Amino acid sequence: MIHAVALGGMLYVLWLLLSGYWTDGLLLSLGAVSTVLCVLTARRMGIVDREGVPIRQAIRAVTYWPWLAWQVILSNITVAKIILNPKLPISPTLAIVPYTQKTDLGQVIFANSITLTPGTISVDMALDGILVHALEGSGIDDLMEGEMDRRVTAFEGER
Amino acid sequence: MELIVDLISWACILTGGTFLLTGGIGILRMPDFYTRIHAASLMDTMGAGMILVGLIFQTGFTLGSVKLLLVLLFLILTGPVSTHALAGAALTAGLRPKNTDDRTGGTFMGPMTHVAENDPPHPDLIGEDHR
Amino acid sequence: MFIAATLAILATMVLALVRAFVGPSVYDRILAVNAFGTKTVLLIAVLGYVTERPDFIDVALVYALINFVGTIAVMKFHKYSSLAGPPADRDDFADL
Amino acid sequence: MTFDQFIDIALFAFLAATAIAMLRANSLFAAAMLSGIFSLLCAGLYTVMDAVDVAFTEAAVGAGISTVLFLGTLALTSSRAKAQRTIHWPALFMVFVTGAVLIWSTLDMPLYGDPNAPIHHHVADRYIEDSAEEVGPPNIVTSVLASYRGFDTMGETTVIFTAGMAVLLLLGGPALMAPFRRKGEKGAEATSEPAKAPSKTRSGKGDT
Repeated sequence: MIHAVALGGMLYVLWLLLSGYWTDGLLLSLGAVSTVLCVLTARRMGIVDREGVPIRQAIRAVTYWPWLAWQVILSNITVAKIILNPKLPISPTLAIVPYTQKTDLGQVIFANSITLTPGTISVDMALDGILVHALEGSGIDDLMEGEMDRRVTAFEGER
Repeated sequence: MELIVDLISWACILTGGTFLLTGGIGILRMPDFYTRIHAASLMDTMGAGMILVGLIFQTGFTLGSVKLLLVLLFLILTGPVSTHALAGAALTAGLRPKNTDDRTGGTFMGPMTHVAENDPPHPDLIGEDHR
Repeated sequence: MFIAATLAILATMVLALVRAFVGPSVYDRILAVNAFGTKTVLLIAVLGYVTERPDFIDVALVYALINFVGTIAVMKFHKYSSLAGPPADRDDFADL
Repeated sequence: MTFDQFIDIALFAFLAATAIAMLRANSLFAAAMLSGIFSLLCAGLYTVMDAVDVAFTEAAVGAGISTVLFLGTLALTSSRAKAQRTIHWPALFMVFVTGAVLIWSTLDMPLYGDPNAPIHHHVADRYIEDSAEEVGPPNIVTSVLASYRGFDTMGETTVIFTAGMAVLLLLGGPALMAPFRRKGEKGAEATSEPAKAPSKTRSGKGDT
């Protein structure tokens, strides 16, 4: 229930921001009706749960996203240097990076964080880890150290 | 004050443009598909992100900047998903990374068993350089 | 300044187009089309400022979503050789 | 030459280059992907010309659905073009004549964006001046669509609803698509399976 309320509130705020009409009562109520319709549809589809509406993670994102953004900027500069280097010093590497997240949601966040950071992409899920293709071997080494994994597990917040 | 905001937004837009161009060059220079993806993600994260952040600074606190922020959010949330889908589909279809240091023990670099057994990939799925 | 950004986006569009023309594999082309879609979103957003009509952002917003759905549909097609999704007896494809 | 014109010219040049590349491509998959780029370029051009609604449609239908439909067609047929290098002269002649007639007919049209063109004074004046009192909503387009052209909109909504259903069918999973599969293909017997069954399983068992 709390997930449905959170989803509805989020959708209504989105509606307000996109429409820009804050005063007209008729339009506001019509927006509310469409929000409720969307939430009902989502409930019927069975996606209003801890995975579909991650409330806890939304709060924790305040600390995780800035760190991720900084990582993205750092690795962007690294990859840009490689591309602009006339010798193109790449050493593509394929490896399986283990994860410690318990839930599907946490694993998806980890895999997407890997992909979002240039220089490493998650290609597939294997039994014991995420198959990662990296532009350089050092990218894999950084992932293997496990800092991103630890932070995502903390972000996931499941025990 | 206005000058400072202008300067910040110009710096952001210029950085974004530079990263876009770098990513574009990378897409052309990289030797195989899997390395090209890395260059493309350069454009999607820093390129698009910096340009949109610069535009947000130009707009100030209005509904317009909220919408720009939403564009940025959609791009950042959907970009990795389509990149992952692309790479995963290429590997499943049998496109092999070239000159790659394989630390998986060869499980992913050999012929794909279920593809070979169930339906052989279409020649066009693999591409002219792998035939 | 916006003009510089527009020029950068147009130049990147040319580079992505070249990659789409030469291929060689189908995935390179899909990558190029996806990148091209992102560039279109950016171009529309920036053009709104060049022509001083920032309401173009709504268009950019919708494009960002359409581009994603298009890419995922194409990928789904390539991965399963049909648009229907994974056959019910093949669990190992269920991760897309 | 203003910067707007420069953008127009650049986009049209990309468009022409894409069209030529599409003609020369032997691999039909490549041509399908290029047609996606073609549609995106068209949509960009429409946006530059302020035809935002047309641009929406072009992006959704041209770049999205029709690329997928092309690919679906290619899955059922061959994906290589037959090597055909001879030129069909009567066809080429007809294309040139048609193009010439179309270009000739544009000479009579009012200039692009001319505020005095007849099209801008047929009913548009009344929409702009009176719609706030006659209908109510702050957005003129909404009044036109929902009231002045209500029946037209009803038909359009039907079309869009149908398109939405089609997208659901395409993306909806094996059970929904089972009746449309070719005979003998795996999964054709999965009609009674609920659609979300495969997505609930744990991923990534098969690749090792």
